[in-house]
Amino acid sequence: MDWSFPINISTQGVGIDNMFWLIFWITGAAFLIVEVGVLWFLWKYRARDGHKARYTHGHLGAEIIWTTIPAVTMVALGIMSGQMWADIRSPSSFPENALTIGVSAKQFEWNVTYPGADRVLGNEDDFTIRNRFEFPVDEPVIVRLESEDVIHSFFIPEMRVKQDAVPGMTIPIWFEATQTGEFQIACAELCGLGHYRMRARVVVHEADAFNRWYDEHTGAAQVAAAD
Amino acid sequence: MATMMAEPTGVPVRVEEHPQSFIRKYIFSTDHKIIGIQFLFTCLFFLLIGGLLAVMLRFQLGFPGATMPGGSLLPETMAPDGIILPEFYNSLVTMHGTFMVFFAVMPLLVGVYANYLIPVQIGTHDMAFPRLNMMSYWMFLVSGLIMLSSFWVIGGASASGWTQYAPLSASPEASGVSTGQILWIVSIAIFAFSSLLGSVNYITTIINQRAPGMTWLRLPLVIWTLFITAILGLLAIPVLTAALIMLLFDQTIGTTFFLPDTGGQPLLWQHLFWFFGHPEVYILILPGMGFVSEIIANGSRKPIFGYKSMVYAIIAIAGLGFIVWGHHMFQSGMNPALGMSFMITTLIIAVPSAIKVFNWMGTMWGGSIRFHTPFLFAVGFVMLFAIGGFSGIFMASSPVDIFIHDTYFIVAHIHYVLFGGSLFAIFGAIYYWFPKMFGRMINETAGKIHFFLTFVLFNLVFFPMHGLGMAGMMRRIYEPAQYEHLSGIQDTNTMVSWAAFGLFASGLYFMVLFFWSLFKGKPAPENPWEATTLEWTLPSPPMHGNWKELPTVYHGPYEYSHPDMEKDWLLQNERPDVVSPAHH
Amino acid sequence: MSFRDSTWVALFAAVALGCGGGDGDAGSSDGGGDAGSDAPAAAPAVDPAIAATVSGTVSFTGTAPAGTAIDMSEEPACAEKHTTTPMIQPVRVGDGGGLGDVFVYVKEGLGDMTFPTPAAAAVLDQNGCEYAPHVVGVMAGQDLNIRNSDPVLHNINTQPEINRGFNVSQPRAGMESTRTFRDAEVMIPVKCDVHGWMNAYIGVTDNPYHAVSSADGSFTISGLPPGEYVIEAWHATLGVSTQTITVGDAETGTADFSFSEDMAGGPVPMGETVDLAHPAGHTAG
Amino acid sequence: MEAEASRFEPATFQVNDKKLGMWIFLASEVMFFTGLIGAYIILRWGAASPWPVPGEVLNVPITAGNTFILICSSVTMVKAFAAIEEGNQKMLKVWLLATAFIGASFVGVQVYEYTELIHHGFLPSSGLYGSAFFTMTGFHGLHVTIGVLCILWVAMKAFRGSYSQADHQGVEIIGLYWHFVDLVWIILFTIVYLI
Amino acid sequence: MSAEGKKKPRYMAVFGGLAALTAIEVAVAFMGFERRATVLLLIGLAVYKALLVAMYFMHLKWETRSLKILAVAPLLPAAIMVIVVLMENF
Repeated sequence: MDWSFPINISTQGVGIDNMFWLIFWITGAAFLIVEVGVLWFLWKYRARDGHKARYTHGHLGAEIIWTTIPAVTMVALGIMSGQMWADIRSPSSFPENALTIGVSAKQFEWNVTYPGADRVLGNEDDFTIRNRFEFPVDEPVIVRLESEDVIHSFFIPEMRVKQDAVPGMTIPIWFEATQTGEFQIACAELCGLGHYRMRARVVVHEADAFNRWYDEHTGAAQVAAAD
Repeated sequence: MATMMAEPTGVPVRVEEHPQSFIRKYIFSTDHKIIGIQFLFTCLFFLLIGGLLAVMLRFQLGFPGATMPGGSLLPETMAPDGIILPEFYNSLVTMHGTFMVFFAVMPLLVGVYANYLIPVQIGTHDMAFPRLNMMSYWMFLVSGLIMLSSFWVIGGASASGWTQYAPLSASPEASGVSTGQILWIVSIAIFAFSSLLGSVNYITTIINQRAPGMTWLRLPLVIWTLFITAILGLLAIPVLTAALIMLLFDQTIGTTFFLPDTGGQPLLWQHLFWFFGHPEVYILILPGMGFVSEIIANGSRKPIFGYKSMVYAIIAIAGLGFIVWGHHMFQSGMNPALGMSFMITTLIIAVPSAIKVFNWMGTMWGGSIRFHTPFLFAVGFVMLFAIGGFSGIFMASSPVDIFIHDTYFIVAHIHYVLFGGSLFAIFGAIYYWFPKMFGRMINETAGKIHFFLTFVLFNLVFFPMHGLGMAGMMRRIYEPAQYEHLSGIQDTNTMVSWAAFGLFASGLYFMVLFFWSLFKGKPAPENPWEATTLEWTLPSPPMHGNWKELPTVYHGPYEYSHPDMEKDWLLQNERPDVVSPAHH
Repeated sequence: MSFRDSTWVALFAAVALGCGGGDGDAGSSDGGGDAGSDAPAAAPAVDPAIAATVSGTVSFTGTAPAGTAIDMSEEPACAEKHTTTPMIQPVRVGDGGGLGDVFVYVKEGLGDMTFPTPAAAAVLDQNGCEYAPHVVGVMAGQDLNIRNSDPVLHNINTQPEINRGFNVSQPRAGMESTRTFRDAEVMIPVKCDVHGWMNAYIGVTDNPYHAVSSADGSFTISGLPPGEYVIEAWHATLGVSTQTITVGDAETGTADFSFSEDMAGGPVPMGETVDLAHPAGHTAG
Repeated sequence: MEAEASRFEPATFQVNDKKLGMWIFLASEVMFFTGLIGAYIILRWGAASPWPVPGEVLNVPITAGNTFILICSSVTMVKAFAAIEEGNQKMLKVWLLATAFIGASFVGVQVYEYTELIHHGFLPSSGLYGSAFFTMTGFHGLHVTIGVLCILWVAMKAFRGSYSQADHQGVEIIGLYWHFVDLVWIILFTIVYLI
Repeated sequence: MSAEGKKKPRYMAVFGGLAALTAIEVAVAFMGFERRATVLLLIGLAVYKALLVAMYFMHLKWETRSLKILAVAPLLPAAIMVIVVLMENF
C-alpha cells in the first residue's frame, strides 16, 4: 500500500509539499481536539442518576475565542498560500528565455511540439512528437497547453504539475525539474471513454543528453521539411 | 372559525378530518405530511439506485476487468459478459454523482424534512401553497424517472461527469452519448423547477405562517437552516437552469455557447455551473446541521450552545457561499488573480463551520447525555463532518490543490461531507422523526447496530481514499493501476471495494429495518424523545391540518433541564410554573 | 457476494416498475442498426453452373511515398508482436508492383437483384495495435466481428455518413463485438483514438461481390451472375478507378486496375451510397 | 382567538402569501435571466472576433415599436388593477382583455421578426450572437406567452366575478409577473438591440 | 391592496415617460456618439426605465421596507456573478 506522495522532482514541488504538511499538522491538531473532545464529553457527561444537565444558553467569551482562532489561522494560511500561488502561476513569475514547448491534447493523446533548431515555437521548423515529452533537468521549461477537442488535464505527479487544457485557450505553465528520469503524463480531467489510457512518456534528460536528442530530431525535422 | 377565515392572510385552515378517497389522501395529496412521506419513499429508492451504481464502479476499481456477478444481466453495450466497459464506467461515475446529489441527498434534506417539519415546527396548518407543493413532488418524481430511463437509451446514460463539463457534455462526437445527455439535461431542468416551487413555498410559509409568539429568534435551528437553504436554492438553481438551457441548445439546435470553435467559452459553463454548484454544496449540508443541532440538544438535555451564533453562522455560510465557487476552478485555466481572491474567501468560509462544530461540543459539555440512535448519528455527523471540513482546507490552499485537485483526495473530502455529513444527519433525522411520521418506533438496538456498521464501514471505505489521492490517483479513472505512479495501490482499492460492498449491505439492512418498523414497530407515544419543539405536542402521526387551534409560543426551542422544573424538558408552547427565563 | 446478485434483481425489478422497462433492448442494439430488420429477401441464388468470375490485379506505377515509423514503446504488449519496426504505410506496394488494400466491388450492373446476406461474419481484428485487415468489405446487414487481440484498450470509432456510427471500446484481449451496417456505404473510415496511427476502412455494399486486393495486388470476385458490370477499385489515398466488364456464363473476366503516384492527393470518395436499384444515381463525388 | 390576532408578531412583511410568493418567485426569475444575459455579456466581452453590429443584423425600428407595444400592455395591466381597486368590474374586464390582446400581438411581432431573420439566414446556429439572441429573446417570448395565458385565465375569473374591491390578489400578482416581464424586456432591448 | 389609502399614482404620466425614454434610447443608439458614452447612456436610461416600472407599476414605492429589500436582494449575487466572471478577461 502506497499512501503518500510520489517523489518530488520539481522546484515548485518542495513548497507545495511543505504547505501540504503544514496544513496537515494544523488540521491534525484540530482533529485531535475535536474528536478526542467529543469522545471525552460523551464519556464524562453520559446520563447518570441524580445528575442533571447544566442549564446554559452559551458563553460569549468561548464564542469569541473559537471564532477568532480559526479566522486568524485561515487568514495566515491564505496569505502564505497566496504568495506561493503567485510564485507558481502569476504571469510575472514566468522565467525569461525558458525553453518553450507546446503541448496539444486530443482524445486520447498528448502531441508535444518542440521548437525547431531556432528554439522558437510557432514557426515551420517546429516538430511534433506523439506522447513523448522530453526536456532537460535544472532548466525552467514553459509549456503552452492547448486542446483540440474537449477539456483534458495535464498532470505529472512527480512534478507536482496539474493544469487543464481547454479548447480555445492557450494556457502557459512553467516548472523546473531537479532530477532526471522517466515519468508519465496523466490526464486528470474526464475526457471520454479513453480517458484512463490518456498517458504519455515524460523523459527528463541531463542537459547535454537532451541537446543530443534534440539535435537528432531537429535534423530529422529538416529532412522531413525537405521532402 | 369565521374570524379565522376572514383573516387577511388567507391561511388554509382545515381543522377537522374530512374523509377523502385513498387517491386524494395518499397519492395526489396536498397535505404537507403526506407529500413529505412520498418524498421519503421516492428518495430511498433513488438512494438505493445511487448505492447500486457505487457498488458497480467500486467493483471495477477493486477487481479491474473481472466478471461482475450478475453483470451478465446488463446489455452488451454496458458490460459484455459482465466486464464493465470504460464508457459504461464513465456513465456509472456520472449517474452515481447525479443520483446521490440531486435525487437522494438534496430531496431527502429539503423535499422530505422541509415539507414535513416546517408547518409542524413553526405551528401552522399546512404549507402556504399546498397545490404547488404537490406539483413539486410529482415533477421531482418525473425528473428522477427520466434520469433513470436514460440508462436504456441508445448510447447509454450521460458520461461526462455529474459536473457536465462542456464541451464533452456539449458534443456527442466527443462523449459518444447524445440521447442520454439530452435526457440528463431535461431531467435536471425539470428537477430545478420542482425545487424552485419548493423554495418559494418554504420561504413564504416560514415568513408568513409562524404561530403566535414564534419570533425569528425562537425558531428551531432546523427551520433556520431550511429557510436559508431555500433561499440558496431560490437564487442558485435558476442559474443552473439557464446554463442547462444553453447546453441543451448547444447539443441540439447548433448554438455555440460552450463550443470554442466559434468563440464559445468552455469556462463559462464551469463558472455558471459552480455558481450554482457551491451554494448547492451548502444546500446539501445546512439542513443536516439543523437536524444535528436539534438532536444533539435533545440527546444532551441542554439548550443548544450559542443559539444566536449558530444562526449567524448559518447566514454567514449562505452569504459567503455565493463568492467561493472559483475554488473548484483553480486548475481550470481561470485567471490566476481570481484564484487568489477565491482562495481567501474559501478559507474564510471554514470559520462559520468551525463555530458550529465547537457549539455542538459546547452543547454536549456538561450535559446529561442519552445515547439514543438519532444522537449516535448526530455525533457521527460531528466527528465525520469535522474531518471533511479539515480536508477541505487542503483544497482551499490553491498551491496544494495543484496536486490534489481531481484526485481521490477530493473524492474522500466530498464523501466525508456528503455521506459522513449529510447522510448521517439524514439517518439521524429518519430515526428521530420516524415515530412522529409513522406513529411507530424503530427498535433501538437494531438502530444502534445500523449506526456502528455504517460508521465503521464508512471510514474503511473513505479514509483510505485520502491516501489514494496523495498517491496521485485521479478521479474517474477506470483502471488506475496501469499508471506507473499508481502501480502500488491495487490492494488498497480492493480493500476499499470490499468495505464499500459491506457499506451497501448495511444500507440494505437499514431499508429492511425501516420497512419492518413501518408495520411491526411498537406504537410511538406523542413525545418519545421528550423533546421541546412544537411537533412533539401533536399526536403521532399528526392529523390532517395538524392543529385544531394554533399553539402559542412562549420561549426558545431548546429549553432542556430548566432549573425551576421537575421534568427536564419544556415544550415551546408550555408556560413554566415560574416566569420563563428564556431569552437574554 | 450473493447479496449483490440479489440487489441486481432488485434493480431490474425497480427499473421495470420505474420506466416500464420498455426500452430494455434499445441499448443493446446500439450501433449500425439491427441485422434482421431489412436483410435482403430470399434472392435468386446464382446457379453455380453459370456463375462467372471477375479477377485481376491492381498495380502501382511510380515510387510509393516513404512510410513513417510508429513509436510503440508506450505499448510494449503491441511492440513485442512486431519483429520489424511497425510503419504507417499509406501505399502498400508488393513485389511486382502490386497494390494492396484496394477495395474492388461491383458498382453497377446488378439491377435491382437482391442477394442473401452471407452467414459468415467478416472479421476486423486489432492485433499489435494495427487493424487487420486494413480494408474490409461487408455486405449490408452482414455481421462484422470486431476483435481485440491486444491486452490494451482499443476503441473502434467508425465515422460513416449514411449508416449510424458507433464508438465502442475493447479494454481487454479477446473481447469481441459484432456490429452490422444497414446501408451500402463506400467507404466507412475507422480509427482508434487511443493509438493515433491506427486506422482502417470498411466497405459496405448491397451485394456480396466485393474483394480486397492482397499484398501482390490480386483479387477475385466469384459467383457473379453473367452480365455487364461497372467495377470500381477504391484506394484510401489514391482515389478510385472504374471500368466496365462483361462476363458470360461460367467465364472468368479479367479486370486490371492501375494506380500511379500522381493520383495521390486527389479526391477520395467517402461515405457514398451504392444503390443498385438506381445505377444512374450516386456516381463519384 | 387573541392568539390568532397576534400570529404575525413580530410583523415581518405584512404581505399576504400569494403576493409574497410571487415576489420570491420573481427573485429567482432575476437569477434565471442573469444567467442568460450574463452569459451574453461575458461572451461578448471576451469575444476574440469583432462582434456584429446589432443595427445591421436586426431590425431595430420594428423591435422599438414592439417595445412600445409591451409598455402599453403594462399600462393596461396596471389600469385593470386600478379599476378593481375602485371596484369597477367592467373596466377590470376591459383592461384585462386589452392587456392579453396587446401581449399576444407582442409575441406575434416577435414571431414575424424571427421568421424574417431566419429568412435572411440569421439562425441560432449562426455564431455566438445568433445563439445568445435567440436564446434570450426566445425565453423572454416564452415568459410573455405564459403571461398572456395567465391573464386570459384571470380575465375568465373576472367574468365569473371572482374579484372584488376587497379581494383581488389574483389581478395583483399576475400584474406583478407581467410588469416584471416588461422590465426584463426593457433591459434585453437595450442590451441586445441597441448596445 | 398595497396602494390602498395612498394617493393614486399617475400611471399615464409614467407611461408617457417610458415611451419617451424608449424613443430617446433608439435615438442615442443611432446618434453615433463615442462608443463608451453611448453604452453608459443607454444603460443609464434602461435602468431608469426599469426603476419606473418597478416603482410605479409594481407598486414597490408603496411597499414595506423589507419587501423593497427582498425585491432588490437578488441583484447582489447577480452582479457578483457577472462582474467576477468578466474579470476572466482582464
